[in-house]
Amino acid sequence: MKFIALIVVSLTGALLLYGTAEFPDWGDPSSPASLHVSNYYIEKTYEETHAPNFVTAVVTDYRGFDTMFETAVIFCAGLGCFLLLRDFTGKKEHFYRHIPTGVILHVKNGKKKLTTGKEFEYMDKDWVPHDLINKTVCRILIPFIQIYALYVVAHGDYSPGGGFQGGVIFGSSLILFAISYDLQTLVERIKEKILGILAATGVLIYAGIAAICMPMGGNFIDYGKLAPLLPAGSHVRALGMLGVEIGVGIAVMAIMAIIYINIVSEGRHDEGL
Amino acid sequence: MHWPIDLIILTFVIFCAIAAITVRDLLATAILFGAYSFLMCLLWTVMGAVDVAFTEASVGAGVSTVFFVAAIFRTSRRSRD
Amino acid sequence: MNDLLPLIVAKYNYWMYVILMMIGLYAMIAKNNLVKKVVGMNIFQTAIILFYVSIGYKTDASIPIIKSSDTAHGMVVRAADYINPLTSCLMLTAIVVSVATFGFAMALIVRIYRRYQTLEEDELRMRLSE
Amino acid sequence: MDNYPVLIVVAPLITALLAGLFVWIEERLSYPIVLAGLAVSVFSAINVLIQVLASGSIQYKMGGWPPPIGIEYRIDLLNAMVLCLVSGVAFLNLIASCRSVKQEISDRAGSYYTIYNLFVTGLLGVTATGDLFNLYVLIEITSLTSYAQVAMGDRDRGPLASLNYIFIGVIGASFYLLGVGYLYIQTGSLNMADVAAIIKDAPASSTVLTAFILCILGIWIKMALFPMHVWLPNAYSYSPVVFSRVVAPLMTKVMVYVMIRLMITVFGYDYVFKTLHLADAVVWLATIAVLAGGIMALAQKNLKKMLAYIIVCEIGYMVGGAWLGNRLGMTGAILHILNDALMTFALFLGVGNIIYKIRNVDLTDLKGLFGKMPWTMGGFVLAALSIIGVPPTCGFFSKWYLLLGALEKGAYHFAAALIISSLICAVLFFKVFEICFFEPALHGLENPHSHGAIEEAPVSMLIISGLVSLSLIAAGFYSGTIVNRIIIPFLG
Repeated sequence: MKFIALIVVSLTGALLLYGTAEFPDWGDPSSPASLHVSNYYIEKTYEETHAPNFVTAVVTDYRGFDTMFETAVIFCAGLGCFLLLRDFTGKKEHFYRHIPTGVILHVKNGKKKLTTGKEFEYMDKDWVPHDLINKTVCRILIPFIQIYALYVVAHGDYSPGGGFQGGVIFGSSLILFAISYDLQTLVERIKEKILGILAATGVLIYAGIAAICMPMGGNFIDYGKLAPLLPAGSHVRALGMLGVEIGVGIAVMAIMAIIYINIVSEGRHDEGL
Repeated sequence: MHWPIDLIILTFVIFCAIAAITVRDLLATAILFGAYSFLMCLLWTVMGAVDVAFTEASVGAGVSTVFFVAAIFRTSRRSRD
Repeated sequence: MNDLLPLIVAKYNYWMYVILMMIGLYAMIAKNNLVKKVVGMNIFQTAIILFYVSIGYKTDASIPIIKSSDTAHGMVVRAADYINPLTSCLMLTAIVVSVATFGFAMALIVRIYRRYQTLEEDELRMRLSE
Repeated sequence: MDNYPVLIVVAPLITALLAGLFVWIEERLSYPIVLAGLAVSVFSAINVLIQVLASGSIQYKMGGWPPPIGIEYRIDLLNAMVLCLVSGVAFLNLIASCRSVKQEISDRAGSYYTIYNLFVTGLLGVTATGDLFNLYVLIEITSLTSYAQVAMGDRDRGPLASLNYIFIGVIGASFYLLGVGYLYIQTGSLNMADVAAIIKDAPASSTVLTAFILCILGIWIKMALFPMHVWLPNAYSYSPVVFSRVVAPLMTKVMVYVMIRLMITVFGYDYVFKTLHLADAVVWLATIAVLAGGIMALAQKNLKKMLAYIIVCEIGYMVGGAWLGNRLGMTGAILHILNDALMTFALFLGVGNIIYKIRNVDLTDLKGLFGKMPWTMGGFVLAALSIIGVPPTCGFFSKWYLLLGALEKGAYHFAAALIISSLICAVLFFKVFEICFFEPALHGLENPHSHGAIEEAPVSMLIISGLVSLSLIAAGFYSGTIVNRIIIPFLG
């Protein structure tokens, strides 16, 4: 098996290196790649869309159709993990330890869960006991991560960042919450139903804003045509981009949480890392 | 001339990639894989593509490693090759 | 020796991306453990992103965010000042695709382990055949 | 309303997301929403076809930006035909498999419809787009949704088949992306027409050659052409019935369409056949694909696996036809996209009905099916005859064009392979008919009350299966008009 792999690898490597023979030098400004279309983007972006960050303008406006399908790709991944791993049966038996007396209770297929805290303590090979320092530090840290994530989403036009990066950071703050406490508290705090709805609405916001341009008379993602809906004198395209970024941020945040919860608890949404 | 930084980081990236594949313990692979993503993010910052670097840092080094460790938690750390 | 250096610098990125891709491809085909194959797949995809980003690079050009000096009226924006924004835009999509595939592959690995209790290709083939 | 071209692709996307939303609010609503989305898509696809037939190719600028700057849809005759085919087959399949989804994926059918519609969006987008990178993103959506649906089928082997499919699918899609990168570094633009214009006058450089090899290699891997077909049999036979019925006819045919689009529109007819000398080697590869597909199909014990290998054989037809280099071969290949999609759809509809009643379809389980399921087997026989290439059905006409093209080109090995594989298909299907027709049903073994009573599949599945089988004959009669109105003007 290793021998076939070496042959395939060396063949494709030779083909690729043969292709690089006539490449323009790395980094010279007169290579065809940086002359034809990209000059238009650099020179015209600020005039037309009033967004200082060229990349965000190209991502959401000039080639916004790609990014809509990119958001659909991450939505497919989240949906795929849900469809594949989620099993609604859940574990039947749970173990509790009565702290004062140390007696271990074995609850068979109990729908009702005992309230853990002073009286009882949850016993499970996956369940990780809370670590005080870890819990308090994360409790302080998480709000600031979320504010930073909102900043990244909001400042997509001005600084590097945007909907997708902000959504991932917000999603990882939820994952940090699940790791520092335990998965049970996150699942109770943010129901699976809310995550599912947020994931779908995020991508719908993107596709909706893009689709509203059609009845307004423009082609599919023509933010310019949204002017009558927005307050007069505002930069229509920049606001259209911001709306789309928010949609992507919401969708990605929910999908990162869905994928993490399903992988770590093998779909039972009860106990995990 | 700042190109030496680019060459150095590129060689580090290749060492990280080879290490991530050859090491046996899967958790070590996860950490090396996170390091590989972080070095790639560094490389792209040097090359000026800051948006791509930001995404790779938050996604490659951040969330992929979390999914990786979560999957190892549910499967096994041992790997025979 | 000194004329060799510019030649190396000129094509170093493109040789390196080919080597990275081949490492990823080798791992995907030759490795026995499924997780290692998934890591190889991700290295394979990241190498292509490296190729695209090194296309977009221009020497001594700044990051693709317009300088405040250029936004004053009448100031013409010179294209050589900024790196190519198009390749960065394409690569945002490629990174998202590689994360989506990586996340889904991890979900599959958890599912396979739950059913067969192993992630080694040869053990899996034995358990499949019986 | 000139927004039809984009409506074809966006309607299924938005309804898929709405269905994804309503799964959590009111599960029963998601099926009608998804069905409405596909209906809108079929309606606008037919409108676009009429517009294109009337007034030539349509251009739709996304976001109002002119082509090389923004993304554009350029719908011409070939596009419109394949769009109608894909949306029609997906729509009919959704109606036919409403009950089998409930049977196989009971607890999360609503979410399944979402991912089904996203898969169809991906296919429609791949067919309609005029931008190279947009094509990659949509190939990625199609692949990711098909990985998910393959993994949901068979409890034991589904995930493993899906993981192998991921590895090979990622290699294919990444090779295509690399090919686009090599084209971009040479031309600087991503729009198909723009790239074609720049390549035409630029001298043939090694970069363009490598870009061509990489793009075609990537598409061949996604198309499961013979040496790279390893993932297809497992993926298609372990996936749920409703998915194998939509992926078998469409996924590989849309990739053949993409190959033809790259060959004709992007790289240009004379670049592929004049400057490069690969055409003969590829026709030999297609010959091997046709024969290998047929022989491996002979060795199969399971009906679904057998049909999967027949698909591998059919792809050999289309690739061989497209690479013959003469007009007849290309006409045959394009007509075969349409015919083969309909034939495979009819076959898998029949297999789906059988699976709905009898869980697994090993050849030994098919005893006495004619007695029990006469209508389904009737449709299955018609589709089988069409695959073999019996005149009234459409399969014959596309094979006829391929044969003429091969003989005109002098590729006798390809012509011989065509005939031999038709014979192999005949042997295959008559083996199946012999088991179904002559051998008595196993009385009382698998289900107690099977004393030869007719146990047909539900009516909705039967109507669609019958409709599609009859359409095979209709496509046969109208193949003359299809060739004259659509394919000849397209090759122009």
